[in-house]
Amino acid sequence: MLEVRDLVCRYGKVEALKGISLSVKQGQFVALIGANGAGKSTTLRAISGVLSSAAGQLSFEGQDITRCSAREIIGRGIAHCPEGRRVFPDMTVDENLDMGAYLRPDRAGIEQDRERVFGMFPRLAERRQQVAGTLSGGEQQMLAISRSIMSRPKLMMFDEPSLGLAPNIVEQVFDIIDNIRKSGTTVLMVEQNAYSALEMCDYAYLIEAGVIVLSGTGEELIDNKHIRDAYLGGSGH
Amino acid sequence: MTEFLQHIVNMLILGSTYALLGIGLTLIFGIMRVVNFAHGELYAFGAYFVYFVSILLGLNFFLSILVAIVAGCLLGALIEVVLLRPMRGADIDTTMLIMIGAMIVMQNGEQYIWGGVAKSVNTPFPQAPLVIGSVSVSWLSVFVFFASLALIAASYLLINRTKLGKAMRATFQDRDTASLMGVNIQMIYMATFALGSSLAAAAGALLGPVYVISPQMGNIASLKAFAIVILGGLGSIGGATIGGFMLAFAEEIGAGYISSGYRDAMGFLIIIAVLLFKPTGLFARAERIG
Amino acid sequence: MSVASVAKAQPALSIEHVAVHFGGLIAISDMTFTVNEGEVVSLIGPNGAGKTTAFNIVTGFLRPTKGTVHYRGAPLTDLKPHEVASRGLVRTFQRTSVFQSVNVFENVMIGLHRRGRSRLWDTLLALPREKASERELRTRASEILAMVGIEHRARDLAGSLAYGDQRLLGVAMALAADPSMLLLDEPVSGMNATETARFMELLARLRGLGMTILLVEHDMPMVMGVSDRIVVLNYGRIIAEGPPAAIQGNPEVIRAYLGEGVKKRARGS
Amino acid sequence: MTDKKKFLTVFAAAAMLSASFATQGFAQTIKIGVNEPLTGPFAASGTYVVNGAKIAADEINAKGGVLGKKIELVIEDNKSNPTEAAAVAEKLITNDKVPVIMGAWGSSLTLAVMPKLLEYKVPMIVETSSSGKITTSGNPFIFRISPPSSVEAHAFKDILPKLHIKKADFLVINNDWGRGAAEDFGKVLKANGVQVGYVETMDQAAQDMSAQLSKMKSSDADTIMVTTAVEQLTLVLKQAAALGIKKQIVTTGGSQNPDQLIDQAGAAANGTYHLTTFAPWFPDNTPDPKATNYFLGEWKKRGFNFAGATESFRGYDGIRTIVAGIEKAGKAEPAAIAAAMWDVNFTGLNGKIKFEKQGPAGKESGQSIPNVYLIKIENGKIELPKL
Amino acid sequence: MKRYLPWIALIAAASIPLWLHDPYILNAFITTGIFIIAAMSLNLLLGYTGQLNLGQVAFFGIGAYTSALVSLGFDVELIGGIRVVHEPWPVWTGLLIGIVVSAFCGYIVGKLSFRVRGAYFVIVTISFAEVVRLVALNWVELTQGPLALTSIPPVTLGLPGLGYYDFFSKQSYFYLVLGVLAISYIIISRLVNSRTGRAMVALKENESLAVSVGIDVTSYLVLAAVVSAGIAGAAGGLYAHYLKIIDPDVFLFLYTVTMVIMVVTGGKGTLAGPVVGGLIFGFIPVFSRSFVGPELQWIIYGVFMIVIVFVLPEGIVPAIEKWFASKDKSRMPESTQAQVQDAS
Repeated sequence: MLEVRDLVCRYGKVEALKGISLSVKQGQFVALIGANGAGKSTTLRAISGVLSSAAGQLSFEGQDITRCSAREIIGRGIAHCPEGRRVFPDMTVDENLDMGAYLRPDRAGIEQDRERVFGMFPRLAERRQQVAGTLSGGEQQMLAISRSIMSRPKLMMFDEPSLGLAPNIVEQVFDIIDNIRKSGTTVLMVEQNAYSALEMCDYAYLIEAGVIVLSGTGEELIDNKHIRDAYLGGSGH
Repeated sequence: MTEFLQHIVNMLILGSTYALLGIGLTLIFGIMRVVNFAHGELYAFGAYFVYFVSILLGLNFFLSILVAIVAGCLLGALIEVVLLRPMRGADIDTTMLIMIGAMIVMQNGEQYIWGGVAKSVNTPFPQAPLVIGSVSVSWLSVFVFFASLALIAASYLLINRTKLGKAMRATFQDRDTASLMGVNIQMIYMATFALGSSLAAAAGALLGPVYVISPQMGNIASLKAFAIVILGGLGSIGGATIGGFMLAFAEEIGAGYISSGYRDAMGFLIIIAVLLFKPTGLFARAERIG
Repeated sequence: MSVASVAKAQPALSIEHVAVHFGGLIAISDMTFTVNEGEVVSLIGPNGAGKTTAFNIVTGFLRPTKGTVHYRGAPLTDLKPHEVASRGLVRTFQRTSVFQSVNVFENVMIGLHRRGRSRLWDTLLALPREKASERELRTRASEILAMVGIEHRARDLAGSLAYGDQRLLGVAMALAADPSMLLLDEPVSGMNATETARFMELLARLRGLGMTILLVEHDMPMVMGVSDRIVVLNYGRIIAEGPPAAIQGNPEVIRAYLGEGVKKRARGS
Repeated sequence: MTDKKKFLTVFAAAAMLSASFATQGFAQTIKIGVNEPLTGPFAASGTYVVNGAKIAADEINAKGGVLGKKIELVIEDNKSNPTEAAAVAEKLITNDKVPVIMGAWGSSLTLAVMPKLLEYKVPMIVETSSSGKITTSGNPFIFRISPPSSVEAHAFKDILPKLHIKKADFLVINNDWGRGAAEDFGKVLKANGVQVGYVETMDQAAQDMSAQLSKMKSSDADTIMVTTAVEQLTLVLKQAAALGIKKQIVTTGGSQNPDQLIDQAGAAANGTYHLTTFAPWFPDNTPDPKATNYFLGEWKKRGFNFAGATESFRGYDGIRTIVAGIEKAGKAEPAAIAAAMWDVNFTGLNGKIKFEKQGPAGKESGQSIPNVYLIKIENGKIELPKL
Repeated sequence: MKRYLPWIALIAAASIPLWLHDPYILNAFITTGIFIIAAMSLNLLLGYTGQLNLGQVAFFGIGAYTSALVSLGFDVELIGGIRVVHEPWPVWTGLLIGIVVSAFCGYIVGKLSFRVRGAYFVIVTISFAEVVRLVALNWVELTQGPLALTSIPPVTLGLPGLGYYDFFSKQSYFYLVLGVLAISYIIISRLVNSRTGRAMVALKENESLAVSVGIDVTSYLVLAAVVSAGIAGAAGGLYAHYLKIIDPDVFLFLYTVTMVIMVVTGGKGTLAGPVVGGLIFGFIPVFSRSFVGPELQWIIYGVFMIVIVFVLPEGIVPAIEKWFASKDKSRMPESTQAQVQDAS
């Protein structure tokens, strides 16, 4: 479904991605794990078109999307739920959801999805008219996820959904993502909480300093010592 | 007491038009970070356009106001595309300088086309004022007051209720995430500048007939608009509305009870005081970190 | 470097019961730790744990909601950032820690600000004191550049430097400000292996000079390699403290970093 | 690149348009400098004055010019800015070598030019400004044909009893003209037993005067004396009407342009009195009906609106005064013209133009005392009230 | 080579009155020179500390009024019936006091307004200038308000008993302006090439980083404001004594705009920028006057300004420097090379 080949990205002088290749198949849950600053978020930003890549190819459903704008990419069905939630703080919950459905013309469908989302997150339904900036961290994360759902994506990308959330909320968030995937949406998730991610995913890539160093199914990677070293620095480095 | 009531009525009418001027500027600054020195020229443009359409072409007065607003919108879009889009990402004083250049060109263009002699627009309103008790006000001013309120309400609804308005607010709050939602940021910039310009043109179209229309009218409008925006806090429509009424109040009271020579100083003194004690304006939330 | 060789184990920086709230958000709930004279301490923890907030508290960029910070016995809590710097605590920043459009040499000259002796009149009238002071500063600047090993790039714009060199320049500037204690915020992020190795060498040299160092860093091998002691933060509180070896094996730390299996996986690893 | 092209086109267009502005010079002419605001806040009035000056120049040239030569106006824009006014004077005198200047409209503009006149010893006819300082500061190259407020106020003394004023408030433009008028008229009023109430000012650019007017609405004065230019006066009258003020309004200054008032203020102008120095509505009552009719005819022929005539006559008279001076001098040289100005004596559109000495002895400036009329606007028409 | 450029320019400028006998052009040089000084003062704030002061004209006007009033004398009654009478003093003391008063106002404004940054700072400064203009307009007893201060004496140098030299002729005034311009240039160049200047550049580039190495940001901003206001005051004094009349129009926003145009088109943050920009925009009106009508002169002015900003957004001087640098293949300005050589 999504094919990334030899992706190179730069921030000014710094080469953040040094040629990343990965693929996500229809219906799959793929995790991208690695320590801070390894280039996980950059990969997602490049895919969603917020960041332009210096080299490499991106294709989605067989079509080349390397030079597409963010607007075109979301239009093709890739939603990006950004790191740090990034809800619109001065807009209400409802309005944030409206923004998620920004490119959709079908009013009826939007309302249907809104109800679906409120079904999934009753807490948000209660706070429909509250401005997002006043929600708690967990509620904001749920709003951010809901907002992505509102675009009816074929592929949803999550960037560090557990970041800054209390452990019990993290668990809830992972459950939600698991449900989204079970409902048929393909998922690509970036996560530093490696064990949780590996446990949930079908396939995972370990990224280190802008390079994919390891890949395999979640089961395969979960016991790999290299993972721990990548995070905590081990003797083998 | 009579005098005070009259001052209050004057303040409401003046304030409504000030608010209209301020809203346009605050939108442009808030979303685009452009210090728009040409704002007053769009105000003058609106006034001249009403003169042109209603007097020279002989169209209906109310219709010509609508035409002027649309023309202001188009001119704003044009300015954005030609002058601001190529300089996207330039620092704030560079774009400001461009707008100063546009101001000089537009103001002298007006004089070139229309000459320096002030123009006036006759309106279908009766000349005799509306008198309620001891308070007296012209019918035209009453119309301007309600038209301004309607436009303020309309822009409020546009920003808060429509898809475009939501996209504008989203862009203002978090540009990157807005583009992740599929918002076309370039288009939002153009729409913002066009909307701000059409509000300025609307203010000019409404006030031109109240006052007289001259090439210089934009200068004072720009200055007042800046004052209003600062009072209300940059980027806040509600703030600009209240700021407009506050400035009008300060001027009325200043001229009525303190000294007419310092009338215009009142607004600026309030601004200095506001900024020193509450640097983000009276009604803006503190800008978020990151 | 004007670092007095003070007997170890004497606390230089002590942070006591510091809490930071941003509105309703609790960035740091209750943090207490000390850094001794001449020690290299690393502050680690997952993203959002509150490390940079802690740095900002110490260096005066933020005021703590509760608690106190002392350096060499004097309270820092109410000082402005430049005043903290003149007490000898100098920090670097995560991302841009150099003046991009100024050349490398001038960057260090800016860093040397505190050591200049000339007054306004000296400058305006070009008095001998101005010249002497400037000459002295230039000599210093060259020495510092040589010390961090980027003297060959002195004439280049800081913004044109490779990332690793920019980080070195950031440290050079901090050193120029005459610190007795350095606070380095992710100094090797974005560096490649060779650059990191070079940086570790530099740290070792500074340490040899008796400099006290507090480090925030994600590069674990580097942290493990240079630290005397490691303090681990998670959710705004300290979850572990100790020498590198102990930290590496600490189950609490591993959980903080790698998370734990929600369903299938047993506790620990 | 496309931008560059676009701007080049604009430049080309600008150059072409400029042709219409260029003054055509020929060798055997006498140059007269004209230093007026053609852009900026005073552009409207400055342009009127220049148009009047052109009529005079064409009339004189049609009759064969002066001293056997045609006259040529060198018109420069002082941008309503004192620095520019001084620079323009410098340019006219040193570059264009004009022996005499007309200018510079407002008082601050004129005051800025005056040191240059002293420096180069070139005379200037002052056609508009009213500040007392202009003729009293000891500049012997100044000859003014417009009346300062004191002259006007003095003339007003005779009209005063007929207006039955008991107490008057003043609303004046906050510049030398307005403040001068408030002071001079205030003195005359007080000397004649009329009380003076509020003296309120309005900023030159102000468009909303309702605050000041609301204050006057509740005062016990029966008359409001207003001094300002026509644009602002229109606003004052409209806003006074809107506030329901039914007091007697008398305007001073002579440049209110009553026709524009009637046109733009409408019914709000009814019943107002205006002190003016030129009465084109009653050409037969003017001092020189023939000249008035010629001037008005030319003005109309050139397609200018009648309303402007009350301003442009000053330019017309200014140039005629200069030419009279040149004729008396017998040569187009600054010193000779300056000396000959004292001998000028002819009838202008608003009365006798003959200079009286004002200012410190030995370096007096010239001041001509024009007629002052009181007119009234009634039912959208201008009347000479029978008082 | 580049080191001697300012001196070459100064000598060239000094030769102007020797071969240029057109008083009008000389007059244009004098007024342009005065505005260049004012623009240089603005550049110190805008170019080196990054703070855009759109009320710079306030200091210009305060300098002009103070200098004029000191040399003309005044007699005012303050609130509470305190009467202040001042007898005329020699003009050069007026100029000096004008500089001091302007600088002091710069201190007050700096202390208060540097609490806000960016667009807010811009508006506070505009407001300040407007308030000062309205005071000048309405405090008639002191300033004569709109009636203007007239008969301002020309600048004279000297002491009682020792004789005077007065700068009455255009040539001598040209040299006076050139002298003040050169002194201002030297003051600014010494300042920006010193420890103080490095501190200013540091806080413009990255304020947090600057404070982290111990630079007290506010005090350097205030210092820059004081020096800048003082220089603007000097320009204002020169203006008053040259024009010999000032009225509240000296506070026109247009003058600040003129300064900003000169600085930004010339190249902010460069010593030569305001000089180059000032010469261009001081002389555009002089040249366009001869072939274009009044409104079109302004339109050309505005269009030219936009074109410069579009084509050379960093300004003319940086563009020229870059062009030379790319020819020389050496990327650094010579002054810094010299420093590095000195150091090693």
